[in-house]
Amino acid sequence: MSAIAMDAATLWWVLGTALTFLGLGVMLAAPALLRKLLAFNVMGSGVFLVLLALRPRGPDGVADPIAQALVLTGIVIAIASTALGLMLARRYHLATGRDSLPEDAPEGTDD
Amino acid sequence: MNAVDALLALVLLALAVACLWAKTARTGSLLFITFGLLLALAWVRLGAIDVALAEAAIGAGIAGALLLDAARQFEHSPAGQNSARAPSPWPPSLLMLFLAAVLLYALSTIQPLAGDATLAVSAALESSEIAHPVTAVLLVFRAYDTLLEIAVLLVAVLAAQAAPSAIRASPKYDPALAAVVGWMVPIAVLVAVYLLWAGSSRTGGAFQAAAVLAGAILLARFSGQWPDADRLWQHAGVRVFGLVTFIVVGLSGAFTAGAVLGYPAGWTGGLVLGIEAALMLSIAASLLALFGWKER
Amino acid sequence: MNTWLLAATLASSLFAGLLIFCLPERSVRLRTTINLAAALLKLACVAGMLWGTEQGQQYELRLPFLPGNDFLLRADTLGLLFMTLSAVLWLFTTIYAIGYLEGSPHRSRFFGFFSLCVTATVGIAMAGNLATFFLFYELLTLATYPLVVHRGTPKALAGGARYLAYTLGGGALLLAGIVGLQSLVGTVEFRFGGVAALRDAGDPIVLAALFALLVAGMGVKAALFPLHGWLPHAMVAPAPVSALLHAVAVVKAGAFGIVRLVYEVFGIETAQSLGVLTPLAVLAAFTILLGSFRALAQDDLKRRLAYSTVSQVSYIVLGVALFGPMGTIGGLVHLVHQGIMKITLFFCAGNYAETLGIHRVSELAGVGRRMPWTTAAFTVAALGMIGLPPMAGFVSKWYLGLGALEADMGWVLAVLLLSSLLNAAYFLPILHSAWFDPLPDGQPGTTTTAPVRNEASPALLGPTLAAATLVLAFGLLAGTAWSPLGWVERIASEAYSP
Amino acid sequence: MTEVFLLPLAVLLPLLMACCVHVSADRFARPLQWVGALGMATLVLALVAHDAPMRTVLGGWEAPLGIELVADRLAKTLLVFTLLVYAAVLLYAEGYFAQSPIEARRFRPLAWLLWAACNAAFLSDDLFNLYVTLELAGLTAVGLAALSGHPKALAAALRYLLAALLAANLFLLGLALLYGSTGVLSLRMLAAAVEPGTASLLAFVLLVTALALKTALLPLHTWLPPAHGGAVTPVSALLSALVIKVSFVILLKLWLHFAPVLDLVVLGQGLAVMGALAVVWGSLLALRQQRLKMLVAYSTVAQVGYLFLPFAWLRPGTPAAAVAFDASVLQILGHGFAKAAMFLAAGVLLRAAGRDGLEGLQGAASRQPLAVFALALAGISLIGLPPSLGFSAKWSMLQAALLAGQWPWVLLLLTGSLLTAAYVFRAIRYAFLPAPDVSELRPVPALMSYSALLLAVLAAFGGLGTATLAAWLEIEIAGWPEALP
Repeated sequence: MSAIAMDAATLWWVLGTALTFLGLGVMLAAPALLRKLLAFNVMGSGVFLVLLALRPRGPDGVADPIAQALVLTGIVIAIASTALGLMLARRYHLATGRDSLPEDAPEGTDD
Repeated sequence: MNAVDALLALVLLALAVACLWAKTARTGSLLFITFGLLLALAWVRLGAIDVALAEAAIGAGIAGALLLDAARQFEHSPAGQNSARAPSPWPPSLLMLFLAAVLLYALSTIQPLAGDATLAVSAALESSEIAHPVTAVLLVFRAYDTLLEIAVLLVAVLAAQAAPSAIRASPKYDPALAAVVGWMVPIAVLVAVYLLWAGSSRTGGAFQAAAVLAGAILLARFSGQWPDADRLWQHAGVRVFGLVTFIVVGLSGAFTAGAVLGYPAGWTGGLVLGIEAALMLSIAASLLALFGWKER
Repeated sequence: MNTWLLAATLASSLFAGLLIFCLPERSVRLRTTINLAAALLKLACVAGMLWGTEQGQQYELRLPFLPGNDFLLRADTLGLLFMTLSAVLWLFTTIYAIGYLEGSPHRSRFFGFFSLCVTATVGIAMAGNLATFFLFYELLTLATYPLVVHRGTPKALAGGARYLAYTLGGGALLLAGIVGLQSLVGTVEFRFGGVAALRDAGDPIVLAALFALLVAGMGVKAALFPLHGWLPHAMVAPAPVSALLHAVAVVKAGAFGIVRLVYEVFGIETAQSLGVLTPLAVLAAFTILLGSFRALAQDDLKRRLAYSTVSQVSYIVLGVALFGPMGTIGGLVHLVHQGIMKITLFFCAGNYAETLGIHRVSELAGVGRRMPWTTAAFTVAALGMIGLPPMAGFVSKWYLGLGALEADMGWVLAVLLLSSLLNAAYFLPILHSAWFDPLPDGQPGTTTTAPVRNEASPALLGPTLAAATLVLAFGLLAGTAWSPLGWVERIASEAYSP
Repeated sequence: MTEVFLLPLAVLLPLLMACCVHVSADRFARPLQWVGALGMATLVLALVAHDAPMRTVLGGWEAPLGIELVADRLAKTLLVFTLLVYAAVLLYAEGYFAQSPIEARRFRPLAWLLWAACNAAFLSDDLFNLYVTLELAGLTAVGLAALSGHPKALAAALRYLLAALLAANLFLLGLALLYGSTGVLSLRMLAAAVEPGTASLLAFVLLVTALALKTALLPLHTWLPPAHGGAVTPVSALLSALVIKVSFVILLKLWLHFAPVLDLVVLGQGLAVMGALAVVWGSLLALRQQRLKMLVAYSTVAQVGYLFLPFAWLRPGTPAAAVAFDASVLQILGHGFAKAAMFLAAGVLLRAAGRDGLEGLQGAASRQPLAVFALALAGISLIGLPPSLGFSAKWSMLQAALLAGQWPWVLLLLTGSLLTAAYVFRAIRYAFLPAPDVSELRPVPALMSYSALLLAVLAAFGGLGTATLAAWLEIEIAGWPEALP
């Protein structure tokens, strides 16, 4: 890795990219609802890292305040979404005993 | 580049993998909390102290608690219904690798400029009357975003109510826990108030304060102490109080400052503190609601 | 004042229809009053415009609709011809339908759509550009569907489905043609001589293809081969609906559209130079013969009449396709004459079905003695269809023949002759059997005693006789200025003097 | 003074209303709602009466620092559209929820929050703010979809939520790329600052993918039918008329801003091709449905396809662009009114019949004539027969295709119309069958049929105003891209 001239920001957006697509892949492939929600959060963290790491820091080493504000708002929205998702998943689990959605029925067939 | 940073990044990546491929939901949730805490460190390394605090309080704290709580319920699934198996890694991962490569290439072409907005923040910070730039952005420059974000939180609560979960057993009074809670809660409230007040000049703010406050109330609830106070938090009025205050103050800005969501000169600090205090109460109530309770 | 009459003509049936929808089933008298009042009002409006046009008035109503395409209503000579026909026949059919449907369910629904149907027909007559024409053309499809499926039987629904499939498909072709044409020459408003820009709008093959597309779109409603398949199946509808579909509304809308297309969109000269008229004539001739042959084989009276319609409507198209004023006159006058003759025939069929329960040709033996008036009307109309003087149908065929000679298409004469023979072959046996065959056994009045008279009720008979009288009158008085022929000659002179 | 107020109020008033109806008791909530709706009507009228384009700087902090609300004529049109849909749906909901006060209590605040989200999305000029409004609309929609609490509804809501979450992250990633390279978030500044290149193109593709997922463009549509078809009826109407339009309008706004800067020709053709496939596939699936609401829901998949066709012709500086823009707006309005009307009418018919199958419609033409009429009128607009809004949309699309010299689209548009006619009349023909048993009919408040009819009439006759609407919208697109702010 030392062969590549990498500054600190680059490291973080590379990590952000890795987390983003790690999360994305699991979100698409994993059947369990809880794992999907975990993956959404990991993906979100990755996106936030990219967002912040791309912005140049101020002279005092403090990150771009607007980017920080955006990430803060994003985190709150993510937690609201996660909480709602968990609530729905738990309710669904209570009603059906399932922890994942049924496999997609062939399209257009009525259930 | 810094070796510590590289190590931190590697650990984060490993944790993410471990968390996503964990055998049980409980392990996954615990690993996610660890991931969140270390991510907070990463935010510190990136110079984003505010984000770090929020990540620790919300990303790791609240999300972790919610996930653990849910994981406990899911462990009691009847056999055969569970899809605990980890995702099959191959077919999508090739696609993901490809997409990641595209993104990395695109990112490497970006020559970030100190954008207009960043410069504008430092230029306008003086006249915003808020010393801390992040708070200035959140509650002055882009207060509208924050207002809608609070609305999103309210939506989550209302939407979760649409699917009410009678999950939680009624708390029973536990004297041992009550003793601990008896002195922990006041401290937590103090911390919350401090975080709130600190927000205007340095890191802190309504959300972090509300997270602490909600934690204290949850503790109190588990101990069975102050059942009446607990019920107060479930009142719909508390939930919408922050948003209504925000809107009313925002609209009054049209008369006092000539712009909706503007503040009259000299009043910004006080009004922002007032809004944040109201928001803290509502956010705490909303977080509690999202944890669910037995419907009466 | 000038726009007011146009709007009133359209609104009379539109608002009548909407009002009738809101009426409860049992308020028969109010509904009848509204129906008749609206029909008379419309007739009066049309008469007013006829008179006004004679005085040199221009009637035009223009409202914004689509960008570049106004909602444009006009009362030109051609439109007035069709408008008058619709208004007169609507009055007849309304009276007839009131009598026919007495006591049957869902009459508010029926008369509501009935009125909408006439609104659409009059709209088609008045439309001053392609967009407005298309609007009413599709409205007609929609308004007639509930009438076709009115009985709610599986057969009715199947007929309705087929009707929709054909007409909506035709609408789609028409839309494609309209948009395609307008993308070449801009907004198309109807004007004798056609759109000037079209004459040098480029590739004649593209223009011919657009012409074909538009003719196909209209041809579905005009029941032009091979798009005629819906018509016999739509026979499941009640008799007044069949009368309306066949004589006035649907098939005529298609035929009228082709008239507009040839004379006022492309212009007869341009169409001639594009070489599209001869194929159109061949297609019409083929449809004429095919319809007649198929009609021969039908025992069901309404189906025989339906195939006869397929054949007769193509006379109009044939006349249009014959280059020259005589052909134009023959085609256009047949628009009126076929309407009045065919509505008489369907009224009669309805009378037979309603009064005696007769649906088949083979059951008509001796019916002339039991229902002499109805059978007399039937005879007049059938002889007209065959083309015997002095009926109206003779006038049409005469001018068509002249037109064929004028256009140098001698083979058309042979088609006309053959078709007339076929018409005779499927009508004359009916007439013979109705008047001269003995009544079948087991019916009252079979033997020596005088047959029991069992004529249709006055509400049914009145319109039937009135229509039959017109068949005679239009033939006898063809030479006068106010006859359909007189009016059509005026149109033809406009069409050939740009 | 009023100018400072009007635009923010279009968002803040429904938000306040949501809070108020949430805390107030049922007997106050109803009159309160009418006061609020009246207030919204006044507000929107005042906005439309204001002829000049409006721009409000929130907090007095201009972009790039702050957020600006912009009410151009597109936004004003959409505000009126939303108002009309809400007027009908709120009326309908009073009848619909009359027997189930608990559902009514859940419905009201979420409905108002959704109204705020729609208006916020139509007015916002800030990319991140658009993300927040998108989330606001998305989560509200999820909550509404789960309203009944039935396991099926929960499953549908979860599927919907997961799609929304995925879209949110993709949108944010695209935003991160754009903000990272330019440092601004205002759309008009972004369009000025962005440099064509891999990063900006990828960012745009990410944004478009996210929005296509939220608008349910094939093949990202699988979440839609269960959510729309399985929700309670007033919710189905709101979801299909408004929520998918929110993401689509954001996409349209982005397109108008970025098409002059980035080379989007291939992307536009790609979106249109996906749209074409959606038209065909969605219609075929609708044809196969046995339940009315699922039929209507699959019809949305097809109609969304039409929304994406104009991107093939929305190229700056071409004569087809203005017509294509009109087509998009007309399709938004036409589908919105028609689909809401269709769901509302379906709700009446299902409630009367007591079951969800198509055969439950038998005899409805004589028992519930108003609802059948509304269903038919809405169907006419979906098919695209004149003088409906759907017809005007299709007419504009046909024109745009020919102006752009791409005649094969004509074929698709006509095929789509015929397929639509097939599934619409497949439902309507049941209504003309004789009723099997009169005794099982349940009473339905007439108010519900009337509100369905209101929207259906708007859809079926709105096309008469096409020329007026096109003239009103002309300054937004004439001379595009130069004319953009």
